[in-house]
Amino acid sequence: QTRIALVVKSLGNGFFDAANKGAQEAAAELGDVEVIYTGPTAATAEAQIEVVNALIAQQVDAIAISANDPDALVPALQRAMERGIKVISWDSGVAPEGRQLHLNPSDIGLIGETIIKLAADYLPEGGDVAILSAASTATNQNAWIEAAKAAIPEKFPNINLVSVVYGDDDSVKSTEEAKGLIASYPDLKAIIAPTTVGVVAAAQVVTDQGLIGKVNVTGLALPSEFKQFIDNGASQAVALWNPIDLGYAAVMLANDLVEGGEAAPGASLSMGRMGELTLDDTNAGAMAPPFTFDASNIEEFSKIY
Amino acid sequence: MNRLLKHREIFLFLAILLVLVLVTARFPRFAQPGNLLTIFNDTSILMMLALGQMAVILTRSIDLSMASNLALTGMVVAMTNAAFPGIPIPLLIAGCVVVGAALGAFNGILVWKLDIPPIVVTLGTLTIFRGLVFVISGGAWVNAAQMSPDFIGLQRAVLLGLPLLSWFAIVVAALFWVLMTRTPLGRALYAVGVNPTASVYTGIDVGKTKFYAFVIAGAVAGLCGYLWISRYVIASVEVAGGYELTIIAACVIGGVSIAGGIGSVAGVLLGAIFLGVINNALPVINISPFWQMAISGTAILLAVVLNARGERRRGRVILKTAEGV
Amino acid sequence: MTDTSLHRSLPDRLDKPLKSAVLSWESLLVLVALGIFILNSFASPYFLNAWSLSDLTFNFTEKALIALAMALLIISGEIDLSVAAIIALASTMMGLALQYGADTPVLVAVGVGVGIACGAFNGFLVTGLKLPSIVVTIGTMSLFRGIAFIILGDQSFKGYPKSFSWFGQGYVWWVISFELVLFLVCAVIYWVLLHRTNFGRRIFAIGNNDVAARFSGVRVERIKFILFCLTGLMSGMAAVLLTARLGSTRPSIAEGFELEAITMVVLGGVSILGGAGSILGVVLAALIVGLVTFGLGLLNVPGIVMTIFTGSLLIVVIALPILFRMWRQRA
Amino acid sequence: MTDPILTLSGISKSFPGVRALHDVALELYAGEVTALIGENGAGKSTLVKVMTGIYQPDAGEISVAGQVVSLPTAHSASAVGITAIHQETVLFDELTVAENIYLGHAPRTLLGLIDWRKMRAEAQETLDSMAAGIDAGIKLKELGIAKKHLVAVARALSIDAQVVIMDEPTAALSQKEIEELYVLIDLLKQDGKAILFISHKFDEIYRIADRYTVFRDGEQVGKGLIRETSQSEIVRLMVGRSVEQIFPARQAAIGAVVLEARGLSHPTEFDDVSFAVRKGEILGFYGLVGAGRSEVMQAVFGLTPTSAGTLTLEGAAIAPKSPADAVEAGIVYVPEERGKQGVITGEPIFKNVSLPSLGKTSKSGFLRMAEEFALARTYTERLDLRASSLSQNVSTLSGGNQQKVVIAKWLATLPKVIILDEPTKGIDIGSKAAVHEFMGELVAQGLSVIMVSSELPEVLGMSDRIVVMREGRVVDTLENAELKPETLVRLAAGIAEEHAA
Ligand SMILES: Nc1ncnc2c1ncn2[C@@H]1O[C@H](COP(=O)(O)OP(=O)(O)OP(=O)(O)O)[C@@H](O)[C@H]1O
Ligand SMILES: Nc1ncnc2c1ncn2[C@@H]1O[C@H](COP(=O)(O)OP(=O)(O)OP(=O)(O)O)[C@@H](O)[C@H]1O
Ligand SMILES: [Mg+2]
Ligand SMILES: [Mg+2]
Repeated sequence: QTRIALVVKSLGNGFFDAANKGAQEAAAELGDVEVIYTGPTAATAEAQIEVVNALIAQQVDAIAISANDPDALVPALQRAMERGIKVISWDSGVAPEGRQLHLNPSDIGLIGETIIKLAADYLPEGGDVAILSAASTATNQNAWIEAAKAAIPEKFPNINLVSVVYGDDDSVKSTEEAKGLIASYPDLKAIIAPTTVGVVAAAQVVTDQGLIGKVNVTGLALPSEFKQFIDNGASQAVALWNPIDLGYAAVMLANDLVEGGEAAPGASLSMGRMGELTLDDTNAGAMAPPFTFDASNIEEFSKIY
Repeated sequence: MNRLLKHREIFLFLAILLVLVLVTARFPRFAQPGNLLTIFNDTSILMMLALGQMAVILTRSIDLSMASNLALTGMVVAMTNAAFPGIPIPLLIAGCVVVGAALGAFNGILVWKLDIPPIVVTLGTLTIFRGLVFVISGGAWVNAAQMSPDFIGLQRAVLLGLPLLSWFAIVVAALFWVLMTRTPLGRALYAVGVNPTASVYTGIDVGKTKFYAFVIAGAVAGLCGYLWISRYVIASVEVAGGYELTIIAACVIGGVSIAGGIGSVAGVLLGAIFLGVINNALPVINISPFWQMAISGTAILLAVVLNARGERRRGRVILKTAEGV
Repeated sequence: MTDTSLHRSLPDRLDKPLKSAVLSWESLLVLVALGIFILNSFASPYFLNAWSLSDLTFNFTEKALIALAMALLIISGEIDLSVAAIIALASTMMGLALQYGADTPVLVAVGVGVGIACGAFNGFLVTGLKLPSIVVTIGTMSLFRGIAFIILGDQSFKGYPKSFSWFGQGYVWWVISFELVLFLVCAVIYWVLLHRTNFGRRIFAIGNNDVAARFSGVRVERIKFILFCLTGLMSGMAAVLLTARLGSTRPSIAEGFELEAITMVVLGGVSILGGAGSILGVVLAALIVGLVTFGLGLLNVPGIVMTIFTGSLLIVVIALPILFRMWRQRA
Repeated sequence: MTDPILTLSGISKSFPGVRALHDVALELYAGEVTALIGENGAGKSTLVKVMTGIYQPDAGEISVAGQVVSLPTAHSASAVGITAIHQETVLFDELTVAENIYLGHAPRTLLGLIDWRKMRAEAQETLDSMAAGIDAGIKLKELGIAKKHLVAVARALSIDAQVVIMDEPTAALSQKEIEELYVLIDLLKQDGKAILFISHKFDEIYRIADRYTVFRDGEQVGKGLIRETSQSEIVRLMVGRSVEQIFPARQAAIGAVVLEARGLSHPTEFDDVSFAVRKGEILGFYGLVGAGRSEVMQAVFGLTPTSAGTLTLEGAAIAPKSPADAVEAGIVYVPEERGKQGVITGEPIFKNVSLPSLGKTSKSGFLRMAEEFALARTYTERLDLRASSLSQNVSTLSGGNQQKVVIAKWLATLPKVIILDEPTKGIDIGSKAAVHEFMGELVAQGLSVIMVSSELPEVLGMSDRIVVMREGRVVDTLENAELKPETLVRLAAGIAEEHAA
């Protein structure tokens, strides 16, 4: 039996619970695979290392991790690889030397452009926008923000990005940061939160302060958690990939490695029903383009994840 | 000057004013009444928690488990609301107070009956309560979509220009003021802290008084459990993680002596507001929020130094000629 | 109570040392540790494996190093809640030094030096200004970590040299890691210091009654100051190990370590009121905490549930002797 | 003759290792003052605590007005009309005077809340009726020890009680305040209250008491009417034998000045204190409680910083900044508060004794237990310490034996000057003699002794010279030859010569 550990940033996060659904689906499809769904309760690198150590001791066959810190986990994961465990990262990546491949949920450039577009679509005259991110160290968020910044001058010249703040994926901190943005930038037209925790906090602040219609909240959100804010108008539209697909693909890739697949630049590995993943020169690849939710489809998707 | 230092509430009030003035100088919108009310509202939960903590610290004890109690009670009430949206909110709030008080009573019993030092007891329950949040929730979050609109809306309802959350804080503060100054239990809390031996001679049961202090702190933490969850509309294991020290910091800044027996409701309220103002001011004046922690640390240290100055016994004076000094 | 029995020449002691050793707190802890060890080996087939046992030690060595010094501090009647923040600041300073091209020896010196400096700052506030240590260190806890945040903000330091990583990842021999060896060596040093030197004797005296100790010519302030510095030193060393193990520094590093270190100290039988405790107890407690967390980790029990076990263990282990005494008095 | 208001019978109370009370009986009568007399440690205060619900007796019963009562708490005692002024002032520094008086039985408003205004007014009224001259609104910590005692008295009076117990109420009061207290006691008598009065001072017992009860070693050994009993008879009951206190005859050769203090001053506690103690001399320090003697000694010992003045030890100027410095120089101090400052109660005898001498018993900083035991044995044997072993915890020793541990600890450091602050306070008569004898031996060996004492016979019996202090200043230094006790009392209290005559 193949044992694949799906290590998440923190337990209890709806996004990761959904990913676990997909992982179990993959396990069922593959047959002789057991998925160990685990992770720390607090999203810290130290706690995640303890989890990884325990997995190494159990001699699992593969570890698929969404990392809390791209660098801090490298030594522990390297040790895992030394003991013959296949290591991939997904969602939030690990530095290349700490994993065999990385599965991006979507194309970084595309996501960066999408989050700005979501705001720009509802700002025909342009205006001030701000970004409320997760932890300042979160690899994926940082990459998206860079991509977004790069896209603005060419494609959205009338959008003015005034600030980037960090809510650490903590609802209280995110709430405070969102309030700070609104207080500091009276002309703010949109808050872009490329994180499922931050986007809910920002939408709640906008709702509480009666700014619906004035400040549009957008970003990456789980439909089930975010539906009410589309409904009440605090947000026009948000985007996300399907976490179920992501968990599914991660397990499929890990299994492929266990069965002898080679991770190398240019190689293609199987993601089951999600198709093939082609690796770039850092051994990373993208799963699928992001998907936009708005009033027309949120109802339907909120029932799924 | 000595007089002034003695009335540390005034001192603290001036310090808060100073911060307000400084911030307003750079950012005029900050001191607008609307924003000040927002700060008050934002600080409400901290104020209530700090008052509860004060009751405990007065008796020479400490409650490190308040934030975990809050998280546990909050999760219980959020799950209850998610499962039975029909239960009226006031009933849920009453339930929170009872659950919180029960958790506090658990601390209290260990301190009272087994005489285990409060710091050990609450260090243990700090982790136990938070672990239980995970156990009852299975780690799952309860999010806005699962909570009923009333559950979320109650504290946001506006009465006489103030959100209900602020009113909660005002009512709790008033109750504490009456408790602390006008009831035998409140005075016993002070007496036990000032001189436990003398308390026994006065007919006060020291252990039992500490027990009540923990129950009070627990009840407040329970109430704040509901308020916190409905404010940030997410119930998770990590709710208010590490907040126990912020609560204690508010007390210390507010002039509560960690050695027991000294502290006032007004001081604690101001201590909490001081932290609230700083937290709100930093993002507004565009100081990186990364400065926030160091600033509140410095504020705590300054407060302790000033406190110690004020408390330091004016040595009993033997020399008659020195009496005027 | 034996005033009445007259002895012209007083014996050294009445009870046999062996008997009191058997009935001591430490033997209780040994039993608990053995019990958990056995439970673990039954619960998980992966437990009894040299590499597993070696990995296990990484779960507690850094905290336990701090716990050693913290034990002395608590025995003397003080406490330091800022240890985790000291790690953060020391680690940040090491990262900063790295930016300026420091090599491994300099990095270690910076980490340890910052630790001692922070400890000295705490010590000065407590002994020089006569402030209660619990509030002082709640304050410096925010201050130290706050400075780390100011310096690092949303950045992280990485790229530590390989030779530096050895401190947190290297093995001295086979499965015996450097961290473990360092901890064992420190444990022996602290044991000697506390139980076999004048310094240790004075720590106990201070913890029992610092007024009477001062009246007996003990330099209470100086000793407490040294103890704060020692705690800072150990935190600095822990910062070196942890930074080397993680290979990177973020300002949120080592969050919550202080409570875990204190839990080890209290579980080890050190009286939180001061005046009593032993290094052996602390070492055993560290081992117990490590065994519990690792054992549950092997069963993939989430970390938060483990804390229920450690929290309950703390209360139960403290409460049991008290309940036992109460029960015996009633009988 | 009327029936007693309060009757105790068969009361016993033991503490671990100490039988404090054994089968004692006591009756108190309305309108009469009963004096309770006994040596230190006879069990008087313990009895008071049993009567006020603070301790629970192991056996026996208490009846008030013929009804047997049980007193589980201090509240229940005041509920049945028993109130007490305890020996230690058990009050609250941080609370106001008014609240100190009314804590636990404060007047309430209609809503059941505390009525501060009424409380303050009533407290002020009580204080004024005692001519205390205290503002009920200030915090207690602003008062001196004597005024605090008056607050304790006011507290007892604020409870409407049938039985008022006073445990050494005059110990900390000045003569004027004592007179006022006597007036008050007379008023209480006229009100028909029963008063239990505990005192070691025979003059006041004979002045205000109607009856007496004598305790010895926790047992009641006699009672009767004061006017029918002579003082010597009571003393015989108290001690179990007739006592003329004998102080050891000494012939120590007094040598050159060892320690000299010149113009020691402190901003608030003492001013311009000068004295010198010579080799082989016992220098007595006399004064009323609170005269500042302890403060001066603690300054010499390096505990309190001085603002001016010099210390010279064997011709060399010293300036101890901490006790450690003083000990190094050869000055040691046996403090007044034995339990708090003298012994470390949580540790065994040998560790207490070796603590200041660790430098000598150890080898390059490492402990050598055998040396420690040897050192401890040498000095405890010299002092005839009664204990079962050197590892016995000091907390289990009696007060006198604890004092011996403290002295042993200091002798082991081979000091030049030893300061004894109230060395026999709270020590029974047998141990007292041993301590006195030992002081004689010390000076015979060439040590210099400074003895602070508030007990006249002790000061007169032991000292070569006597320094009298009042209100932080040295009033006079006298050769102890043919000194009359009255002279010392007059100097200490500041009473002019003519008045005393
Ligand atoms: N809490 C206690 N624990 C142990 N022993 C005690 C306690 N209280 C009193 N004792 C002992 O009981 C005995 C009687 O003490 P008590 O205080 O009643 O004496 P007393 O007659 O009031 O003496 P004094 O005249 O010095 O006030 C003493 O031997 C004392 O050491
Ligand atoms: N205001 C006060 N509050 C509390 N305790 C006091 C106060 N004044 C004096 N005392 C206590 O009364 C006792 C005697 O006071 P103090 O030591 O100042 O007088 P002294 O003359 O130095 O000493 P001695 O009793 O040896 O004559 C001490 O135990 C002291 O702590
Ligand atoms: Mg007495
Ligand atoms: Mg004195």
